[in-house]
Amino acid sequence: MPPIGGRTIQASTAEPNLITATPPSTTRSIRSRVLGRSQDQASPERPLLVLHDVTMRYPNGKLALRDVDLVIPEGDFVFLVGPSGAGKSTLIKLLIRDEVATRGEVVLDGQDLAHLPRRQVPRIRRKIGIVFQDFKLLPSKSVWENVAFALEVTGTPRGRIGPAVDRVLALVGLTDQAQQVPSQLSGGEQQRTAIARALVHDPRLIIADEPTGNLDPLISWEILQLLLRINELGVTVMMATHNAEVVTALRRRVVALEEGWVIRDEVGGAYHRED
Amino acid sequence: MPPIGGRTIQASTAEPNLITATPPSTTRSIRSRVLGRSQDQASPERPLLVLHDVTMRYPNGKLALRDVDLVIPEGDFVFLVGPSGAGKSTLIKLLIRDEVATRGEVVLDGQDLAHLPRRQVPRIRRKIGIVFQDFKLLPSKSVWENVAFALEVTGTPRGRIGPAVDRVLALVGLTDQAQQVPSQLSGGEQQRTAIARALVHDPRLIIADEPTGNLDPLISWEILQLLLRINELGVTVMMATHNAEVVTALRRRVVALEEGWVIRDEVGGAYHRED
Amino acid sequence: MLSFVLFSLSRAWQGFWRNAVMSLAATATMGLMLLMLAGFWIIQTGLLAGLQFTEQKVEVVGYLQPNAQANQIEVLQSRLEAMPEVASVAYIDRDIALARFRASMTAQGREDLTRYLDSNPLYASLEVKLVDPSNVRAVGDAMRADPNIRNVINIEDLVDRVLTVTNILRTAGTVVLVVVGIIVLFIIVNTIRLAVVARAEEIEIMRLVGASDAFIRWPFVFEGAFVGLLGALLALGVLAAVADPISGFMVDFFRVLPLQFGSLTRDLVVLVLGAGVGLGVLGSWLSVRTYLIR
Amino acid sequence: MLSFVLFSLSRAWQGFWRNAVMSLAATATMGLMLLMLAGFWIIQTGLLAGLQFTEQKVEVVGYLQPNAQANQIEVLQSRLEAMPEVASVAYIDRDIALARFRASMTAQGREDLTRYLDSNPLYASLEVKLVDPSNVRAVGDAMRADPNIRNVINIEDLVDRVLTVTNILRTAGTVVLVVVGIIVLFIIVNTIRLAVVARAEEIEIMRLVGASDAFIRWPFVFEGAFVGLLGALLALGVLAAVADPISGFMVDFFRVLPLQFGSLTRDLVVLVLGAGVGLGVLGSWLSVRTYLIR
Ligand SMILES: Nc1ncnc2c1ncn2[C@@H]1O[C@H](COP(=O)(O)OP(=O)(O)OP(=O)(O)O)[C@@H](O)[C@H]1O
Ligand SMILES: Nc1ncnc2c1ncn2[C@@H]1O[C@H](COP(=O)(O)OP(=O)(O)OP(=O)(O)O)[C@@H](O)[C@H]1O
Ligand SMILES: [Mg+2]
Ligand SMILES: [Mg+2]
Repeated sequence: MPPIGGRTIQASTAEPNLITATPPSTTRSIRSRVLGRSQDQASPERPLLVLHDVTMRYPNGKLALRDVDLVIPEGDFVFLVGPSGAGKSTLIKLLIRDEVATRGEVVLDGQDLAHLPRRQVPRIRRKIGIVFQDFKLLPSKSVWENVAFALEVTGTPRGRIGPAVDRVLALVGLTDQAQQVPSQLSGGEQQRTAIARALVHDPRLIIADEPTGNLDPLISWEILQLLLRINELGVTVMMATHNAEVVTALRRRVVALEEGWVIRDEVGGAYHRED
Repeated sequence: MPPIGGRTIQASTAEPNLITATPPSTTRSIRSRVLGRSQDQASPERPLLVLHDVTMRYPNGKLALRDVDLVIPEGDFVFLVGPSGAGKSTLIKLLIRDEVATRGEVVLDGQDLAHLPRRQVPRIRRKIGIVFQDFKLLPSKSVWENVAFALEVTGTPRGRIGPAVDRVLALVGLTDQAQQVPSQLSGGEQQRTAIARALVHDPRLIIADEPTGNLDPLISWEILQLLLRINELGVTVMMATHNAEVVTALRRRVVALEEGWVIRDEVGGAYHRED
Repeated sequence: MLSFVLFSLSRAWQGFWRNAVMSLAATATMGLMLLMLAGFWIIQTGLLAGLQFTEQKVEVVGYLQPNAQANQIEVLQSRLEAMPEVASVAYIDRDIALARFRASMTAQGREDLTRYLDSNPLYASLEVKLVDPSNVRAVGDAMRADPNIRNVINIEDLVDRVLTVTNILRTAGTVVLVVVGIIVLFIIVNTIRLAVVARAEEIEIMRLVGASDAFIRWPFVFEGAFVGLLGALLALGVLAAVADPISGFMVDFFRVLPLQFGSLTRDLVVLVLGAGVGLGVLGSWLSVRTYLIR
Repeated sequence: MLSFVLFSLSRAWQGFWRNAVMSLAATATMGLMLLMLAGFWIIQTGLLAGLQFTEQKVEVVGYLQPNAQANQIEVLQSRLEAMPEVASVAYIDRDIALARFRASMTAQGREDLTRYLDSNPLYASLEVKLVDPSNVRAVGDAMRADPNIRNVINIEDLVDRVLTVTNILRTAGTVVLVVVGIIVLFIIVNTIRLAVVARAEEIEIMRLVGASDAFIRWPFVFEGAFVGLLGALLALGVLAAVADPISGFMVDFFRVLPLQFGSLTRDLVVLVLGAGVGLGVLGSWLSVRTYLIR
């Protein structure tokens, strides 16, 4: 007989250790950030992210975003919802300057992304942890190396990379798959690798594009709980999702897009319009 | 003000035309198949798909499937569920002979896939419509060409390809994106392209691996309804999914995998174990 | 069948332009390698013609007996001309011989020794040009056997030495051409392989969707042929642009006028186009095969 | 800084082996092209040495007055030897001259005209070897100006013609070498570009994750250097294997013994390694750049 329930998810056991497992220096940085930020959060003068009148037209003429205005204070938790093709991923691409807005301003942490010199772009991206909708894993690197890569690019000393990667892989339940390359992973495992990579370098802002599309409900909830805990530490989280159940249950801020317009932006909203 | 509700889904309007829009010959073939099959379905002697004692061990030693026994009669509708990494995609890879089972028999439509000569493999695959979990779209071809490709490989005359592709693209709501290449599509649009390609050549068996992971609830339901209608015409459907709501609501046959074992196989089951 | 070919051709055309960077890089490589091949082929052809021209200058000289009669000489001359090894026979009488001797002494800046003599000490001779210099011995022996011939200049050794040098040159040219040819073949096949490797995923997807091997292979093969054809046209274009300087150079260098430029051009076009398209097809075939077999 | 270099090196090493098919194809191309370059460089070196050897044989011959005194001749000889254009001067007396003349007549199969004479009609001479054959005129004029010199063989025209031919050969060799070099450069850069194009997606992902340009570039550049290094070693290995036949061929063909094989080998190793690594680095740099700039 198959061993029913024999599968344990490392994430759940590792959960209480999230902070204590962090090396001292990192802990301090997180704490100080949380403390420092609580003032920022109180002062809406300096939000982490501001989009003003943003329009995005792709070269083929497609209008993916129209006159989008959005202000996200530091420490916020935002769900980005909307039907397929509404412009969620496009919005995210603008935030990491993968695309540049046709019109309007995108200001991240006080820097106008449209006028950011090319050489500054990597620095901005390292502040952010991004889960791409199509994962964007390096095909010739193992899970471990893919996650370690996000630390290497920030110039983290070699000695700190190992423990940090191991910890985050345990968190998403990929310890056993650490040496497999992406083509040897299941869809959900690839997605969890992408999530691990987005978390490992302790970013100030986490942007997750449909991070649970390939995950079963149980792991989805665990990932979400992880994001909520990280958010409680003061990290801003923005998550594009189609998971109505989760959005409606959590009652956080919901920004709804449709055909490129922001049609709804309410704190404590549900997945669907409620009126 | 943004045009709320201005988005119409072509699939819903095209719905009643599913059969009438089919060219006469195809219609006849479907009808005769449905008629012919109702006998097959009645006789469990010749099921469409039989897995007997199948074990799959990947070269790196990972046991992805263990002693799987499964019989799927023609015309069935099967949900394949299970946590991430349970072996769902591996099972599907065996059915299309993308991988060959380490041990055991996989018999599709009376043919033992392990002993199928290499030259026969394409013929088998053309009988099946597959939605891959990672879409597997041809990156240098447009949506239209990607879908047309599934017809071209079956040797469909040029004249019939155009209308068939247009029809199925309307069905999944991609008429406007027909000329875009995959890198210019949203995640959900890529997924719908994959679905369109799986349906267009009127296959006897549709295998969909997580076909709604990137789709919003509304389109997900429409795609599911489409699959149900196609199933009613006698086409066998097998669908791997994490969408608990859908599985539990529909009460079809559910095969649950965990760590490579089939831990549950019940007709009219829910996503989760109910006892 | 025809529709399949047309279909594959249009697919190949699309494939070529949709991977434009890669296709053009491969085409450039193809063009350059063909240019190189053509260049060495031209040099080799010129070299061969030059060597042949040199060899044609070999002649057998037989001095006639002072008492030989004019009609005897004529008989001998026509007998020699009838030999298959002989190209032509010229009669040089004693006066011409003396004049030539004096001219050659002057040209070399040497003293004219004949002016110390009272009479012409030289003999009349027959100069026999050969069809093939390696026949020098047969012709020499035939002349020696005739009683009207006083003696034959012994040039056999000299001819042997000349033949050794020309043969070494021929062999060296051929070796260089063959080595260059093999390298060109490898590089082209390799380049096309690189271009196909980059599209391995595409091939894999086609197979998963149920495309038969032929369906995948032929567009790639035609694409390889396109690359070869364009590369060949590129190489021929460059050659046409530098044709005048090249022919001037060849005339200067190998001192060969009789080189038929018409036939050289035709051969060259056939060589370059054939090699380009052939190698393109071969390269694609082999490269795609590795992905279809498994 | 050092740790970054080490890091990039280990990355490059990984990258090389993880894309083994592609890396090895590129390495093979690199090796073949370097082999070709080395081959032509060897031929060119041999050709130059051979031409120089030929040119060294040019000598100016001045016939002495029959009444010139031995000590006058010696003075003239040492004056000539003091000229910077002169390599060496040899004195040939009348007996040696006659012996040589007879020998050359015999060798050519011609009649020995001197046997009709009672006394030796030839003059003693000074044979002057030149440092550079283009100085023939200056040396000739210097000899003509001396009253002890009866006449100087007028070889200026001949030397001019020889120099024309050797210069054409030198130019032709250099042109071929340069053309081959340019083609090699293009092909190698092109091949590496193909290999990088295939990994464009990887570069894009690295950038999206926040890797700086240097972080992406250097592993690729080192990987290009690896490819170049391995290709160069491949080419040198092949050359070492065929070194003996080649040197035999060169001695046969260019009739050059004085070619220093030691320095040739050293130059060759430097050329092949330098070209391989240099072009590998250049190719990677340029190819990655196109993906980093945008
Ligand atoms: N590079 C591109 N060129 C042209 N059009 C594009 C490009 N990328 C996206 N689009 C179009 O822009 C629209 C918005 O795309 P986007 O990826 O932002 O949607 P999304 O909200 O993320 O959808 P999903 O939920 O399906 O991922 C889509 O209709 C898509 O076809
Ligand atoms: N090519 C491979 N080599 C080695 N291991 C593999 C390979 N492909 C899959 N696996 C492993 O086999 C297990 C089952 O993978 P599979 O893709 O079948 O899972 P799945 O049920 O589809 O999961 P998901 O819901 O996440 O897509 C996973 O643990 C995965 O790591
Ligand atoms: Mg998206
Ligand atoms: Mg899967």
